[in-house]
Amino acid sequence: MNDTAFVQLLDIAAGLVLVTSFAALWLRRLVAVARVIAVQGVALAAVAFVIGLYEHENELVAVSLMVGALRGVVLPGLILRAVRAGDERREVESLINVPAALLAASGLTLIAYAATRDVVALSSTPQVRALPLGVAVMLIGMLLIVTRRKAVLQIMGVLMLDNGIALVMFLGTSGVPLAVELGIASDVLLAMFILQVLTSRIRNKFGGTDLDQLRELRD
Amino acid sequence: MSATGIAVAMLQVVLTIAAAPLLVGMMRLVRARLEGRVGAPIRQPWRDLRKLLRKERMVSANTGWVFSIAPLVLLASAALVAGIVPFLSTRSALDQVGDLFAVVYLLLLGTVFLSLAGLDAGTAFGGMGASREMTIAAIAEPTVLVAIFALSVSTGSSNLGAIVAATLAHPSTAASPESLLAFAALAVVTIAETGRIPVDNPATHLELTMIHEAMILEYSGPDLAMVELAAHLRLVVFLGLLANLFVPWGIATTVQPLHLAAAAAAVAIKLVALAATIAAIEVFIAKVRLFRVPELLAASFVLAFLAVTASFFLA
Amino acid sequence: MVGFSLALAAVAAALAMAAGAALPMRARVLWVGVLTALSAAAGGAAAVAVLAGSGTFTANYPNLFPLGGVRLEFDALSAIFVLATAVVAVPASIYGIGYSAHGPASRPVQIAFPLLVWSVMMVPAAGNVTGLIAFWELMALSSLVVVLAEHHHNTEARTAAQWYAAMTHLSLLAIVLALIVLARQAGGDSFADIRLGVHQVGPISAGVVFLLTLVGFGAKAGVVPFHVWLPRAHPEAPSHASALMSGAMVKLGVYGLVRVGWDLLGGGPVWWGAVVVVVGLVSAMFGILHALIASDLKRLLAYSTTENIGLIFIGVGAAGMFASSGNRTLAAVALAAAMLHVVNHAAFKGLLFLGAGSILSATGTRDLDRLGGLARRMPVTAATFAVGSLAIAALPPLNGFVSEWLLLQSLVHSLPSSAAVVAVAMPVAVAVVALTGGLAAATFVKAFGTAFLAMPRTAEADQAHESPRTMQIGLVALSGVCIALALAPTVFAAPLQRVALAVGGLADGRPIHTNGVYLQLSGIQAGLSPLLLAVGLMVMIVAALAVVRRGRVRRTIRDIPAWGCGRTVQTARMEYTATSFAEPLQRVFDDVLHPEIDIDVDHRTESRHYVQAIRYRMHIRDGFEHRLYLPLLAAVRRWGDRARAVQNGSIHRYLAYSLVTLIVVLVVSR
Amino acid sequence: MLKLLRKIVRTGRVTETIPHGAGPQPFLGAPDPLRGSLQVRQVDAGSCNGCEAEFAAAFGPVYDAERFGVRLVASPRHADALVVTGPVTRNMAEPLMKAWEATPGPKLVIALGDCARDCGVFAGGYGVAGSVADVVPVDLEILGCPPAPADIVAALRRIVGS
Repeated sequence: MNDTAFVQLLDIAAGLVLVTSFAALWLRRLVAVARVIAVQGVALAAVAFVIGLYEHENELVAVSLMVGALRGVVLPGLILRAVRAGDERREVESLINVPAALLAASGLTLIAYAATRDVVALSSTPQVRALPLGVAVMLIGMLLIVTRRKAVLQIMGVLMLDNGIALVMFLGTSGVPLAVELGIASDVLLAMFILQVLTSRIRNKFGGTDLDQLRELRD
Repeated sequence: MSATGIAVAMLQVVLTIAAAPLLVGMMRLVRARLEGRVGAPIRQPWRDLRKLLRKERMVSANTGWVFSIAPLVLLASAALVAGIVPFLSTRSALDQVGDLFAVVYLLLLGTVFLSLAGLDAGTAFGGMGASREMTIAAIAEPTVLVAIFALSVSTGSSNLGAIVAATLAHPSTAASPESLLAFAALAVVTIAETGRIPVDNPATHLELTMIHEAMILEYSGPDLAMVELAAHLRLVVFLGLLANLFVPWGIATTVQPLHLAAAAAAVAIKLVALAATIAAIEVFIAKVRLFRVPELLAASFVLAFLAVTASFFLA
Repeated sequence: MVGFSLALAAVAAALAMAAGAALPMRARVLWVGVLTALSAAAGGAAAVAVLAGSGTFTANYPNLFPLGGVRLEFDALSAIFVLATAVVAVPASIYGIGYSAHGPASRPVQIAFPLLVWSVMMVPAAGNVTGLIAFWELMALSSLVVVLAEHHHNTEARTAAQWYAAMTHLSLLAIVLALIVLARQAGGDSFADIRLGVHQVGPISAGVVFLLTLVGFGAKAGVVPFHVWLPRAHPEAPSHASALMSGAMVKLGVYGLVRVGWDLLGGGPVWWGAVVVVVGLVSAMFGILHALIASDLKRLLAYSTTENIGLIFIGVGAAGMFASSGNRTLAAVALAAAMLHVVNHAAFKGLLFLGAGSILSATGTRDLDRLGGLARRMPVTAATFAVGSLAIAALPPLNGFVSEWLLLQSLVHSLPSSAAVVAVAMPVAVAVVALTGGLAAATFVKAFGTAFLAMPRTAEADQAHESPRTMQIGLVALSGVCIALALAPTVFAAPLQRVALAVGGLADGRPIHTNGVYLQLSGIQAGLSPLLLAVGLMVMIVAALAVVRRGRVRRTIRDIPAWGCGRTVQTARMEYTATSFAEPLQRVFDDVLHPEIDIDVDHRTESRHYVQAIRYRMHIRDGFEHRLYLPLLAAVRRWGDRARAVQNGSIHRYLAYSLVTLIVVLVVSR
Repeated sequence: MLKLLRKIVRTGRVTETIPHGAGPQPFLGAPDPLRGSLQVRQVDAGSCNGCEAEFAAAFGPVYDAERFGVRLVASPRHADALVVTGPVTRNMAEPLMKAWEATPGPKLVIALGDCARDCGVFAGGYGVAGSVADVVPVDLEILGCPPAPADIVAALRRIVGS
């Protein structure tokens, strides 16, 4: 793989991770959001795959395949099941309207770029130059968690946040050791299970996972 | 401004005008075939235009000079843009006359005149169409200009010829994130500005859902022919911009007749491919509610905005 | 030559004031108009001479005032603002002859108007702090008199004047403070001395002076949040005076900012420019959104002035940011864009205000929802207003497009190498400029379309008639200026270079190159030829006409009813109004505008299922006025009430106050 | 989306072909400009909607009138022909008249269905103003209650001449 092709592929894959996080804010149907997150997982795996191929690190290639399977298939699959299991309305309910959320996310992207400028200035590898994308994805994941009402969407936000962190790691360290990625993946998996169990409990008990109604639980 | 440059520009204008109704006919044909119909022949829009030129012109008592000159201004602005946009050659004489910003504002000039004509008709639907058209034009504007910003950051100029030349010189930039994002953003705007599904339905008969059609309800005969031709031209201009700004290969950098002919063939292939894709997609999706259109345009704005940030920071 | 012209301007203005004071009404209006136009034309001639390269003109009158003299320093930066003033003042004065005959012909207004024109021209000519403040105050007072012109039968004019007086004195206070600090620290009253001594001003004092300048001149320029006086004062002033105030007077805010911030102080860190850009962005967005929903034509124009000043501020601020981050060539382009927009805006906004005046005097209303169908009744006004609308919507081939193009070019070519704040600000700035451009087009389609097109909505609009000849001359002259500026912006290439050189702290080099037809920018590979664009459009129109005429059009049928979908009655009540035209966009920006909507449904007494009447009211307030100024005023009032306790009428207590004051003075001054 | 695509591929073309040599008998009253291009504005003057259903079917996939250059438009200003259905009711007489006046010449009026021709079963009803020909001049009649789509297409082909 020559340098130009590497830069292009890397930028496109990393860009896709960012664009999918915008798409997750834009879409209204829960199922569609879950699918977009799956695409994001695959794009993330593609980033690791491209870096692994370019730097001839077989371990990273292996990690990328695992990441693809886990974040592209398994976790979104779990979420999709959770969405389908719920008999509540399958539409996103948000605290702010869609254009406002999109503009806020653009603002977050700019902030991410401005904040990582000094780091980027230290090194000029294409990986590091794409680093702000990862930070932006993290911020947008948090935005998703903050502004959405359904617990399922919060789970998706957590996953997106985690995708962002993984992207930063892939780009910033040129390859995460297999053990670290395994550890994180199992953590996320565990968290997902717990959240899913919790949401299904809540749903069984109260018939919905609207967070505003969860406030009633505090006493 | 050389004589050959002027000749190239004139050639572009004439060819674009000749091709525009055919392209629209082709889109209708694609749609018909996907719906299981035979469909009208590709030259049908030309037949319709020829017939309209031979019909009576009706001018209602409410209207004034704006109603009469609006089709002329609309058509003239679209035709002028057809001369500026590099369809055949980067050596069009009009290339230095106006850049991409000028193109955008010239197209807006046509929109403004058509909206004024809609208001001048004095009917409820004319005003409604005008109001909606200006709403969409206004909120599409940031997307367009920010996308241009992204293009001119990576190429160093907002002149169409320069952008095309830069992409030809560095083919890899065509697949960079910024140009992909800018392409997506401009594609959404193209659909909004040319009144295609899901923003507007060009074949609707229900006045309450109309945008473009509502403004021209009052036009008849030759005036209607001009408005329709201008609408076809604008479609071609937008699609041609999309095609040649992002995939410029095949365009002539000289003014030799042979190269120009090859360029015409290349741009025709690109236009047909783009138009057929749009027509096919239209079969699959429904028109969105008018008040969801801002969401669509906000999304396209975000794409354009990401294109700029990408070109600033990844470059 | 420059000196002679300036003297002529002063003499003509004095004569005009004398005429306003002495002559009987008919003659008064005529002579005031003619002499004021002469005064403005003389000022314009001086400006043209300086811009053409006759060099800076200076003069000194050391003993004019007891404490300090007045110095005149007329350089290219002054000249471009004086030119903008002349562009709008000459036609406005002539227009005023016809306009005043049916309205503001009273002596105070006829004296104040020439004084206003002259003082607006003299503010940029001032060459020392005393002179600047003196002319500034003269301008403020004369414009206040003009705003009060119709206070006898109009209470709105009185509130407007109160707001205006308060804002203008806030502005004066900040300016005086800034200039005194500057003059004191730099050690001199004249601008030349300040430029020499400015290195003695520390960075913190410079920052404070700059911020005070921004507040003071920003209040005059009508940028957010100091814009509140504009939509009140402009509608109430006589229209030719609104044209002058909106076209020329508010620009002096820009002049002051550039003169003090980047000429006298010599520029500063990047944040100076960034603050100006942010103020400009907010003003542009806020102004155009409120213009979009306004249905009072002159209020709409006033808010649009806030928008345009915002665009000029974006240009100036961007120039400052570029200069501070080392790109002085690009700074010159941005400054050129801002300065060209100053002149362009003077032309088209003046034109639009004069057009609004014609509508007002012909129909007695400024409410767009009550107009309509004027194009047939007032053809000259309609045609000229159309030119103004297209120009202000930045559509080619008119002049607004040229300056907007320059502005966009300068913003777009801020290369990624520059500072982070530039890189973050520019995409936002381009987006806002684009959105304001689109919304401005919608706004002026609304304004022109609902006022002039289709059927009249009321009897007053139906009985409108074309205005007197002098008013038409003013309108035609200004639209001629718009077209000339559009077709030949190339003549500004050399003058704009002189302006750039005059602002030492901002820019150098030649922003625009030209070979007579094409505009080319230095350092930017981009070209534009407005002239050839216009020619191209004309060629295409003629060609289209020829083709269509050659087709066998059978005939044209005229004067038939419009197709109203078969409805039996088709009345003007069914037309879209200005309010309904703006409704979709207002809905898009609901989160910003916060409309208050009341719907009352009255049911019939017999059954709740039958509706008797539905009343719908929508009101959109100016957010800044509502949330910032009204609470502020309430607080001031509370403090005022409290302060009354101090003043209880007891002579002993007053004497005690004197004693306390004396003691304090003794202690402090020791 | 995939489902729809599969359906499109599987269905293919459903339009009935016109038997060879069955060219239309030209309608002599058709103005020359309308050869090959006919824009139609449909006016329901009080029909039971049976004719509308058949008229809509004529533009559906099976009969596909559009292949002969016929298109429905939204305004009589854009139209060459008015297709009027139903007996003309009192309330629709004036709108029909207005629609006819709003159509630029050369123009045709096509009365679609038996009711349009002679008011059909509604003849003499208290709300009926008369047949279409009583209000506007009719150039061509298509008979049937309701007429079959094939007949409608055949009549339209007589005007466009293909």
